[in-house]
Amino acid sequence: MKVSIYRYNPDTDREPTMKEYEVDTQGKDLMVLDILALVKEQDESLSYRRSCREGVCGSDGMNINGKNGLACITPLSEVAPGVKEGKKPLVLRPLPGLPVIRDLVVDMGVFYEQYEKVQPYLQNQSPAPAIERLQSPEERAKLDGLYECILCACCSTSCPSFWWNPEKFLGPAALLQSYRFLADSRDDATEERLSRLDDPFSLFRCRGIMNCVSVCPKGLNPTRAIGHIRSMLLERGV
Amino acid sequence: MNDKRPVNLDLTTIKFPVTAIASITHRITGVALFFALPVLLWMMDRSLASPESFADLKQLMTSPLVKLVVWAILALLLYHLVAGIRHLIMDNGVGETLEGGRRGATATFVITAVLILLAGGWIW
Amino acid sequence: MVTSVTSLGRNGLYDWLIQRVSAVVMGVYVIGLLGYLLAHPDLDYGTWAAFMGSLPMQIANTLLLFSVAAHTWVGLWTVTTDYLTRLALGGAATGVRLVAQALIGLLLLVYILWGLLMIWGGA
Amino acid sequence: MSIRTITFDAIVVGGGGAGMRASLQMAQSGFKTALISKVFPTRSHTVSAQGGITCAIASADPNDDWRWHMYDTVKGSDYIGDQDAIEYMCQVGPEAVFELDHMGLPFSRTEEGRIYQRPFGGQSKNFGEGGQAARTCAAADRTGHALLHTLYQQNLKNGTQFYNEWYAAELVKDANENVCGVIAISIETGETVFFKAKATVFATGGSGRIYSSTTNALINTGDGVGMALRAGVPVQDIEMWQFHPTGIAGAGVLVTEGCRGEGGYLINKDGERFMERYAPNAKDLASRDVVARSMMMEILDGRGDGPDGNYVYLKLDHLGEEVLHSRLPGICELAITFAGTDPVKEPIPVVPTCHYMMGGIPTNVHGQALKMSGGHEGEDQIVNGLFAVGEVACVSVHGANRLGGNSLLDLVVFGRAAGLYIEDALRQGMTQYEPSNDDIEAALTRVNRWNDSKGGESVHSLRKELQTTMQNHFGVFRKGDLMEEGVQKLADLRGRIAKAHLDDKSSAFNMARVEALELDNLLEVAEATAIAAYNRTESRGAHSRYDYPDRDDENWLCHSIYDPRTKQLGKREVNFKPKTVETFQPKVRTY
Repeated sequence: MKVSIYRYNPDTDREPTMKEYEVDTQGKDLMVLDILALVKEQDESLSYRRSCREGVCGSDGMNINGKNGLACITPLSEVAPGVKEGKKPLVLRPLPGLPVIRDLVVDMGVFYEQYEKVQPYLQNQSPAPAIERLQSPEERAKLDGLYECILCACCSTSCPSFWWNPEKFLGPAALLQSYRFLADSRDDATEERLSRLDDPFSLFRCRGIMNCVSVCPKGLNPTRAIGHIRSMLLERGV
Repeated sequence: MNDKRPVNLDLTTIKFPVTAIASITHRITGVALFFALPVLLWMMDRSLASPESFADLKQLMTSPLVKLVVWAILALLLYHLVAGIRHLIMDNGVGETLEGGRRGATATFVITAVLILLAGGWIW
Repeated sequence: MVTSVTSLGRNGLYDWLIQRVSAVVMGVYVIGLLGYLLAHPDLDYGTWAAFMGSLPMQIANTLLLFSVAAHTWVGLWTVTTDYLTRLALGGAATGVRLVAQALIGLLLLVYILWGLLMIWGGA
Repeated sequence: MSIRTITFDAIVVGGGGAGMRASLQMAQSGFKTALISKVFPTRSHTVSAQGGITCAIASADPNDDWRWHMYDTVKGSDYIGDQDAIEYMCQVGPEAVFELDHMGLPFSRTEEGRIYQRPFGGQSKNFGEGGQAARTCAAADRTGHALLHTLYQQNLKNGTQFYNEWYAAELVKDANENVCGVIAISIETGETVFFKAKATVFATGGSGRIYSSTTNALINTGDGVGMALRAGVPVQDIEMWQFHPTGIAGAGVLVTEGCRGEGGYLINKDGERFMERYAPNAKDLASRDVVARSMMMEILDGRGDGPDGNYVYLKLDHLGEEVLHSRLPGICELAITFAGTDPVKEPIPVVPTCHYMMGGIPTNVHGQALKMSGGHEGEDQIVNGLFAVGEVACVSVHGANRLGGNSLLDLVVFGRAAGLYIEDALRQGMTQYEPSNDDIEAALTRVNRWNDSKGGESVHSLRKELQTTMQNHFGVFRKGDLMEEGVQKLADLRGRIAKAHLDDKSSAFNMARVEALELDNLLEVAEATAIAAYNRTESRGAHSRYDYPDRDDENWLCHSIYDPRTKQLGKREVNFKPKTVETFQPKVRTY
C-alpha cells in the first residue's frame, strides 16, 4: 500500500513536503503506528512521537487522512474505505495549527500553556483529614468523562477557534480539564476558576461546532463540559 | 528558529464533520445577512414611504431577478434562523453528544432546505 | 482572563447573553412577520402602513432594530477577531481589524438612524 | 569542555510516578529541582497501570492491617524481598495514598465515600489465614493514568522545573566514582548539556522492551539500568522478570489483574477453569508467577486455543455489562481495539507477557544506590550522589515476584522517601562533587560514538535480534543449555552493536539517535539478565528453571548481584530484620 507522509527537517528543508512510501502490510489490518514503524525501517530519518502504543499516553496524535486521531489505536480499516486494501493512500500529517518541529512532531507548547492556565490541580483550603476526603459515588461519577483525558491534543488542534486564537481561547482540552476540577466535590476554588473564564475568548470562543467531540480518541465530550461551565457562569452572573 | 517552523493548516486536507459545516454555514449566512441589511431596510422604507412607493415596490417584485434576490435573502435568513434555534436548543444541553450533534446539524440542513423550497413557492 | 475593549459586553457571558436575547427577539419577529405576510397575500398599502404604524409594531420594530444591531455587532466582532489576527495578517492585523470594526460600527449606526427615522419619522 | 552546564540541587531522571513523586517532595520544600524526561511526563509508562495501588487503608475491610499486606508481599517475593523495606512500604503506604487523594486523584468510591478497594492476586487477611482480601485502591481501571496526571498537576503547582523531551544519556562521575549529574540531550534541538546536581535520582522505569512481546511501552528501554551498569554500578536480582498472566495474545497489551479481582477467571480451550487445579485456594488470584506458569503448562499440554494453540482465555462476560462498563471500562476498550472481542460477550484471548523488572539498581529505603565493597559478598556501600526509585530500583520490596498493585505503591512510597531523604540531606549541606573535563568527556564517549559512526548494521535489525534472543532463551520457563546459548548470542550482539550505524545525524527531534542510544541500554539490561538467570541455579518466584525446578534456600535465599565490570554474579544478603514486627520466616509457598 501507499503511504504519504508530511516530511520536514529544519536542518535540511526550507519547506515541508509530502513523501511517498510503499509498505507491505500482507493484507493485515495494522494500526497506523505499525505502518509508521515499517516506514521507519526503510527510512530512519522519519520522526514521530510514540510511547504506550495502546491509546493511553497520548503521544501519537496526528492527522490521519484528514482526521485527527491516535496512530496506535487507529486500524487501517477505520481510516477510510479502501486504505487497508491499498486502493487509497494513507496520508499522515502533523496535528493542524501547531508549529512543526520535524516531520509529524509538533511543538505543543501553546497547548500545554493552555492546560496550565486553568490551574489543573485540586485546590482546597481546608486542612486535610487523616484519611481521604470523603466523596460519594455520585459525586465521583461527575468526574467520569473528564479525568480520562490524555492530553493528546487531537481535540484542540481540530478546533478552528483554537487555530485562529491559540493565545486567547483555551481550547477544548484545557476547558475539559477546567470542568474536571469545577465538578470535583473536593475542590473549593470554584469562584476563582469561573472568574478567570468570564471573558469573550477563554471559554466563549467555543462555537459548538463539535470537531473536538468527533475526534476525541477517548470518546470524551469537551463541548458538553464547556456547556456545563457556561451554565455555571450564567447562574453565577445572573 | 521558532518563527520559521511551518504549520500544517491546509484546510483542503482536513476533513470537517457535518457539525462543522453547519457551523461555518451559520457564520457565512450571518455575514451575508449583514450585507443584505440595507436591501431589507430599503424595502421596508419603500413599502412605508407612500402608496406610490409601495406600488413601485410591488411592481418591482414581479421581476424574476428581484424575486431571485429576495429568495436568496430569505434563504440566508431561514438558514441562520433554523441554525440559531438549534444553538438555543443546544444551550439547554440537548444534542451535545456526538450523535446528537450530527443529528441536529443534519436536521438543520434538511429543515432549512424544505423551508427554502416553500419560500420559493411562495415568492413565485 | 483575556480582556478586550472592543467587545460589546466587555465580558464573555454578557456578549453571549446579548447574542441569545437578541436572537430570540429577531426570531419571534421574523416568524411573526412572515406569518402576517402569509396571512395577507394581497396586502395593500393602507393595511400595511396602518399595521406598521401602530404603537405595538413601532415598539416591536425599534426592539428589532436594536437587536439586529447588537446581534450583528457581537457576531461580526467575533468574526473579525477570528480571522483578522496576527496569525492571518501579521503585524498589520490590529490596524486592519480596528478599521473593519469601525466600518461595521459606522454602518450599524447608519442603519439604526435610518430605521428609527422610518419607524418614528411618520409619527 | 564545550558543553553547557546547568546546575540544580537535585535532578530527577524520569517523569513517571516515582520520579514525579520524588521531584514533588523536593520542589514543595523549595529546592531547585529539575525533572528530565524523555517524554512529556504524562506519557510515561505509569500511565498504563490499570488495576490499582495496593495498600491497607482499611476501606473495604475496617480491620485490615498493614502487617497482613506485609506478610503477603514477603510471601509473594518468595522470601527474597527485604523485610525492612517491605515493612516501610506497607506501613507508610496509607499515608502516601491519602496524600494522593488530597492531591486530587479521582479514586473510585464506596457507598461510605471512601476509596474503593478491589481484590488482587496474592492478597490475604490475617497472615494467610483469613481468606481473600480486597486491598487494591482503584480509580476504575485507569489508576496509573489518574495517578500520573495528578502527580504532574501537583508538580506544576509546586514549580518543578521540567526538561521534557530531554534524553539522559550518561552518568557523570568524578575520579572517585561519586555521581555529579548526567549528560542529557535536548531531543527538540539536539543540544547536549551537563546537568550538575548534588543528588541525581534515577526514576527511569523498567526495560520490558528487551523482550519482543511485552506489556511495556516502547519507551521502556532500561535507560537507567544501562547508565548505571556502564558507570560500574551493579544491579540486583535482574534475572527476575515478571510475566503478567493476561497480556492480549498477539498485541501484548495488558489486561489488568483487577479483571480477576472483580470475578473474572481463566479458561482453556475446553472451557475449563484450570486454575482450580493449580491453586485450589486462591485459584485465579494466586500470585502472578504461579498463574503465568499454570497458563504456560496448559498451553504446552495442548489445551491452548487459536491456530497455533498458544493462548488461553480470560472470561468476563458473566460479570455483566454494568460491572464491566463501570469498573473495567478501559479494558473493554482495549479488548475491542486489540483483540477484536467485546468482553461483555466473549472471553479475551490472553497469554503471559513480559511485564515487570523486579530487579534493578540496589538501594536502601532512602533510595540511595548501593554497591558492594571488596568483592561481591562485601558490605553495602553507598554510591555518593546517586539515588534510584521505582521500577529501575531494587529496594527490594518485590523480591522474586511482585504482587499486583504493589508497583504503584512502590513508586509513591519510595519516590517520597527519596525526596524526604534528599530534602533533609540538602538542608544539612550535601556535597556537590565536581567532575573534571576528562570525566565529562568520558561520559560523552557513547554519544560521540554514534554521532561519528560510519556504516554498520542498522539499529532496528539489531534490536529485533536482541528481543528475539531474550524471548526465546529467557522466557517464562528457563533451561541451562538454552540460556548458555542465549548468553553467547548476546555477547556476539555486543560486538555488533558497538559497531552499529546511525545514518541520520541531524539535530532536530532526531528519533533515530534516541533509539540508537536506547539500544545500548537494552543490551546492558539483556546481558545482565541473561548472565544472572544462567547463574541462579534454582527456581524462585518468576525465575523458573527446568533443570533446577526447586527453590534452593540453602544456596539462594539471597539477592543476586551482577557486577558489570567482571560480568560475574555475586550474592547479597536479604534483610530479615523488620523494625516493628517479627521476621517472616521462609515457608513453602502455596496458593
